[in-house]
Amino acid sequence: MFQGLAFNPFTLPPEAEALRADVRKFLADSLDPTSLPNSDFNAGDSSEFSKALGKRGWIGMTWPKQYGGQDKSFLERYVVTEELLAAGAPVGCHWIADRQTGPLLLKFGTEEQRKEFLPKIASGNCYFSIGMSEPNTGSDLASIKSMAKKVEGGWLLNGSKIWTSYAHTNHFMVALVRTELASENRHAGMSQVIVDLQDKNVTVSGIKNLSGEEDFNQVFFDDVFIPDDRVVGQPGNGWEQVISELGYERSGPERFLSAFRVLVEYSKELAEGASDDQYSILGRLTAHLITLRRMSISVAGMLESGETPITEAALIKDVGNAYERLVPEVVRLSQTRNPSARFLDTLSQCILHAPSFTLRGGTREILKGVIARGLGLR
Amino acid sequence: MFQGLAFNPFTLPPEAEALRADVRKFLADSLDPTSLPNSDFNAGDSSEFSKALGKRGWIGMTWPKQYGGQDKSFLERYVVTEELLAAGAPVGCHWIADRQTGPLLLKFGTEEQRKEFLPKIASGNCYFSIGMSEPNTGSDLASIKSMAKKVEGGWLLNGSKIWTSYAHTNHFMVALVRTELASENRHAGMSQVIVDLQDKNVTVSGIKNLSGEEDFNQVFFDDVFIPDDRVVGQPGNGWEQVISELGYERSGPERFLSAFRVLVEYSKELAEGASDDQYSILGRLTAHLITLRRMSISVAGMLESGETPITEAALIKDVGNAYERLVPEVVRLSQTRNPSARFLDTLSQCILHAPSFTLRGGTREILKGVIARGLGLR
Amino acid sequence: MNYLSEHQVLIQDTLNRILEDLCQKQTVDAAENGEFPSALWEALSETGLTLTGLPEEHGGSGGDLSDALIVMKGAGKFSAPIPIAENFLGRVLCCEFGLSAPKGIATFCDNFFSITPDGQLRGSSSQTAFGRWSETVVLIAEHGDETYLCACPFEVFELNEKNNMAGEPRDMLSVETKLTSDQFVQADGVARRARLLGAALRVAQMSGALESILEMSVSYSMERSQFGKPISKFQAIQQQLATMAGEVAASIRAAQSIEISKDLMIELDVAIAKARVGEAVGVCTDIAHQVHGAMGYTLEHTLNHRTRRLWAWRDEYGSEKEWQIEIGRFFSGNASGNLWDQITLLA
Amino acid sequence: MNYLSEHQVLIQDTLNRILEDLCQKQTVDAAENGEFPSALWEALSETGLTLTGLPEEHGGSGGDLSDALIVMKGAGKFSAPIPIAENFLGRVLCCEFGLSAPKGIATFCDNFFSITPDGQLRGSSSQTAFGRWSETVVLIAEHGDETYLCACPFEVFELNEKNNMAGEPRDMLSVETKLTSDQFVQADGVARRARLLGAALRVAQMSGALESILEMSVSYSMERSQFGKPISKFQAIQQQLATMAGEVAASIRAAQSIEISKDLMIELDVAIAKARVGEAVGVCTDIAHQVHGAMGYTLEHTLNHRTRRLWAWRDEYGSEKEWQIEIGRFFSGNASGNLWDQITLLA
Repeated sequence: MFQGLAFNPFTLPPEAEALRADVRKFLADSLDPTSLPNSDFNAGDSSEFSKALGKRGWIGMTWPKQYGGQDKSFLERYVVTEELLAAGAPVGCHWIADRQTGPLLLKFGTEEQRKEFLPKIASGNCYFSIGMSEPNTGSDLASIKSMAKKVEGGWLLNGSKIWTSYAHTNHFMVALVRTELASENRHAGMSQVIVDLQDKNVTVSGIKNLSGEEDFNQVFFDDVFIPDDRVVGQPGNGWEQVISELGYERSGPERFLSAFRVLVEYSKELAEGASDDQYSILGRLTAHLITLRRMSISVAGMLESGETPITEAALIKDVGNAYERLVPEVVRLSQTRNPSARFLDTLSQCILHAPSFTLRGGTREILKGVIARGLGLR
Repeated sequence: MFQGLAFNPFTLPPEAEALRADVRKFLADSLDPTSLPNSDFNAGDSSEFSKALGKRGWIGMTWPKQYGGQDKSFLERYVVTEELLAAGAPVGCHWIADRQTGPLLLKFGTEEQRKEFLPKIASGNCYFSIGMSEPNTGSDLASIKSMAKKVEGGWLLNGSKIWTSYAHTNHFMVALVRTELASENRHAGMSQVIVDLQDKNVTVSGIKNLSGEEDFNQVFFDDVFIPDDRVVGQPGNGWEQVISELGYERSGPERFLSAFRVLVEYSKELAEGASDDQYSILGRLTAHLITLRRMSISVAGMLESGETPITEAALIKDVGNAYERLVPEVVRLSQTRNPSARFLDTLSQCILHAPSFTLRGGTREILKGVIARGLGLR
Repeated sequence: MNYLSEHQVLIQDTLNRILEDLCQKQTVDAAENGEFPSALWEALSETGLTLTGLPEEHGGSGGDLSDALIVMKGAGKFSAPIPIAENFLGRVLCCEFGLSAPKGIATFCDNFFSITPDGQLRGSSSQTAFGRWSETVVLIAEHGDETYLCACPFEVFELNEKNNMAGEPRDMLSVETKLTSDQFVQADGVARRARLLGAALRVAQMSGALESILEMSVSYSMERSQFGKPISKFQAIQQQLATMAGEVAASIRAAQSIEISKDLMIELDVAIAKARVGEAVGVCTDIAHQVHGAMGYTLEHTLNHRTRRLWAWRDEYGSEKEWQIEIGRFFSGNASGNLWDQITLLA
Repeated sequence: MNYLSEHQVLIQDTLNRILEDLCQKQTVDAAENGEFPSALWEALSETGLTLTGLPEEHGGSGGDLSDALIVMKGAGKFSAPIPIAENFLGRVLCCEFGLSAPKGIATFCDNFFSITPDGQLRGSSSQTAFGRWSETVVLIAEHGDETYLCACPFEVFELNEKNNMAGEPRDMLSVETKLTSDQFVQADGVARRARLLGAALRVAQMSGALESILEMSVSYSMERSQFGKPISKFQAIQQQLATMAGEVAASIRAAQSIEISKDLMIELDVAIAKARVGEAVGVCTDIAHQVHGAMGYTLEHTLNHRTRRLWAWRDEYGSEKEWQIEIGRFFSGNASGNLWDQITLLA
């Protein structure tokens, strides 16, 4: 059998399951049940919520205690993450800092950077954006043009980044930039730098998405000074770090829960009795979801034991992505006689957000390419 | 707008519609209503039926009268073709001779060849196979290896052809063979020759398909003598002729009717009343079919007026093919409480034949490539 | 080969010229922000295109439904943010059921109101298309088993502004008023007729929008480079665009069938078209957005005007599923005939 | 990381060795032509693998359902043309409901017969799997509201040989006989139990077959050249195989859930697995055949043994649709709880 297709059964340990009740209680207390939750991780933000979560120790929970973490397992984090998403909690503020920046700094950052940022992230008070894509790069990151020139005590950054979620509300951005001109080796000469988004030479320009929310931006750098101590890791090592950072974007529940609230509202529509056809739709979509969750928990188990399930992660993303796009399309054709406004709103919001489900973590073509490599085809 | 997407409405002329009643009467008289008809054109053969059809003048009906034809229009032929397929008539014997060999000989054959073969084809007494693919060529026809060497008065043919439908019952094969060794120009040095399948140096070896029928074969040539007058057109001109022959494989009703008998039996299942879901399935599949038929009639109209709708033909094949594969998959999930044996048998047969729907006239990838070219992408 | 008459080609050309001029991205964006595109509407009015397909004796520009559908397809192709379809629908119903021509811009309201025989009208509608920009609201009201068509001045309604997912006005209108006798008429079968014509208009608009997103996707794929070549050169992108082209071609052809439909067949032709086009929307918008990447997910690219309308329109005047059910009932109920015979009766 | 026990790995290895030896293409072809693969069956019997998962006190090899499912998955992977699942199902039902162990090869018959309290049995079944090769037919018979499980010697039946679309025996068996009191027992709930276990066995077989057709498709794409390179190098082929890999991986994982299922959850786990795997079959067989081209459409390539069985098995013991309905009822009916709470109860 091929490498990467083995999602061996794995059960979340009791300490992880024990956490679940706590998270639910917290969510029941802090979420407004009349608001329209959205399980798409990118579609809601509340610094108040992030701070409350930080107070509970549920941001950066796998990090060492010395940096504000809780020394918890990936499996405990898994439970917290899926509970937040399933409830449609507004996780937008701290999401990237928790899932990407923190791990990046832990692995490549200086001790000073860790001490400076990690505790603030973990307490829910410091939010990061990612600056990777530029206009015209798309998935081809090696073609970026933003350039930081060495100056006394630091670097002078010029250029622009695009699709940076929440750059208008976040505090910092980790940007991948050129610190040397492009050479034959397309991947050489890039570095990751921490940009203060409040810097007066940084301009953040909102970009509205299909549902009219300005959740992502284009960010312009006009002679932005980056002190030497804000370079993450070694200058020139940016590509290696990014490759590894992409690895953090694993195969968590955010890969298949984006449309979950539609399923929740749909199941409520059927509560008073429904046709076999309607039951079969709910059953079909639930069977997919449960299977994806099981695959995802298998991967969490592999991660916890130090494995690097690259193909498995791509498989979950690919199957999960197809599933997330399937949900609203199947459900909309099964509307009940008197659908609730809440159901219809949830459905519309999901349809409007659906095109973004494929964007993050690589397009469909790129993901399938990763899987094809795992199958030995390339 | 792009070339090739314009399927302008076209209505079959009265003389074509007038023919319809005749064909239906003929079919009602000649088909056994208790047998299981199959609208897949490759799945039934009866020389008795083909002869009766020839007697009515419905084979080679667009050819000149001097060669046994009827000088009818493509639109009249369209009506006859669709009626035969929809009824699931056993057209396998004369199908290729009627649709491909006849037009080939009319265009490239010698006067002697036309006089020798066309009247016999039109009367339903002479059946042809096509010899194109060889083991390992697939869609890459330029890589064929069968070779005819010049000898006194003709050619000596060695090699093999595969996927030749009905070679075990047909009289002749038009084979694409090398008459010169392969050179830099991969398409040079090929010729089309007429092989007598009764020749003692020809061996026909049946290949069973998924439903166990031996409807195609591998044919071996072991020093088969081909007289000079059995070369179609100029020696060395084979590739050009084949390219043009592929053009004959247009976008007729055989591109979307292969699964039609499933729809017929399904509609009968619903005659006594059904659920909305079941009606919607019938309605969905019928809406697709009617739209495909309209597109196909548009193309027939273009052909009749001398246009060459290459992209349109590929589009119909691609959409039609997806449709033919959709039909059994959708219908099987909607089985009624007490499905008739006839319905279940029709469905099983369709599922077993479905993989072949994509094989003829180019694989999915090749077809989509033709469309992409029409869109200007390559 | 063009199946359109000379006159229809003229309609198409005039319309396209106006739309290219006056219905660029900023017009559509502005309309979504509440600004009625008066320059566009006036240009269309001056050339008579807002009244195409309505008889001259009823104040129209003449022509028939097929002429109107040509206008709708063009409007859909440009996401024209105007009540072009609703104005036609309100007017054609008044004409067919014997009310005089509505004053100013008309719209049609798809909900049911109640009315007394002496004209006391009450009720509310949840989503009246372009209600806020209309002068006359054409609506259907019931009294027991009787159905009435009413043409009411906009002023009598209480307005609560709402938008659909495409940002088009879909307003809540409430009313309690007394109509004058020339403002309503008993109209048997008007609900079914309105649904049928509404579906036909949406089909034409959707076929235009689908044609447009295919063109946009092909262009974008050729402009956008990745890994050193246009993404149009990747086989995976080519295959997806080819799939989309098939769905778009089928949709356009299905929509055209309404234009040439015979009276007896029009219910079936509309049903088939709404079902077929509605089904194509999901496949095509998915591929279009996939090809456009992040850019297509923003309001900065005009793709969103098309796709959001397609998502809204496919559910208006009957989703594909609802029409599929009607088609299925038609072809299975007629058990005496056989399926193929009935299919071949359709041109 | 392997979730199987040492003992289960041993089962798997022994099974694979026997199947690789004795279940090559010609064995499967010969079985389709009527020849019982006795060498294969005997080798499996000798190693106890035909009785895996059955308690020793009931003549079995010991172990539980999860051990049996490992055998089924392997058998499915090789299209083993033997009543391995049916023999297990007939035997386990006898064991659970209190009949003594059947003699010889058992099969289970999925239709309903009628019986009187004194053992007068009559009725017929339309498709008994491997009926012709069995010595004992285990079946369900009814008397009014009462349900009985019966184990009948094959000789009492009239046999009419039939095959399913995979060429597997699905025989018509008719009977009118008097059973002795040790041949039947009242068995409440046996029909539901049989359907559940039948579905579980088919899921395991299907997951093996799906794994196999993925392997075949990947290999074939690397061997087969076109236009001067292996077709595996074409992006369109890669993308399709990647899609298939996702469906296969999900199917395998869904099937494994039955192996580790807790008693309370097994109905739901089987339902989910049969629904998920059943749905994957259409996608995967379509891609596998597309990749294999004409060769895959013949009986010369062993692909057909897998795909035809998958098409037959997905409909046996409940299609995906039937199980989806049950899942949907479960998750919507339990309206007091909330959907997510219930989902997380499943390991």
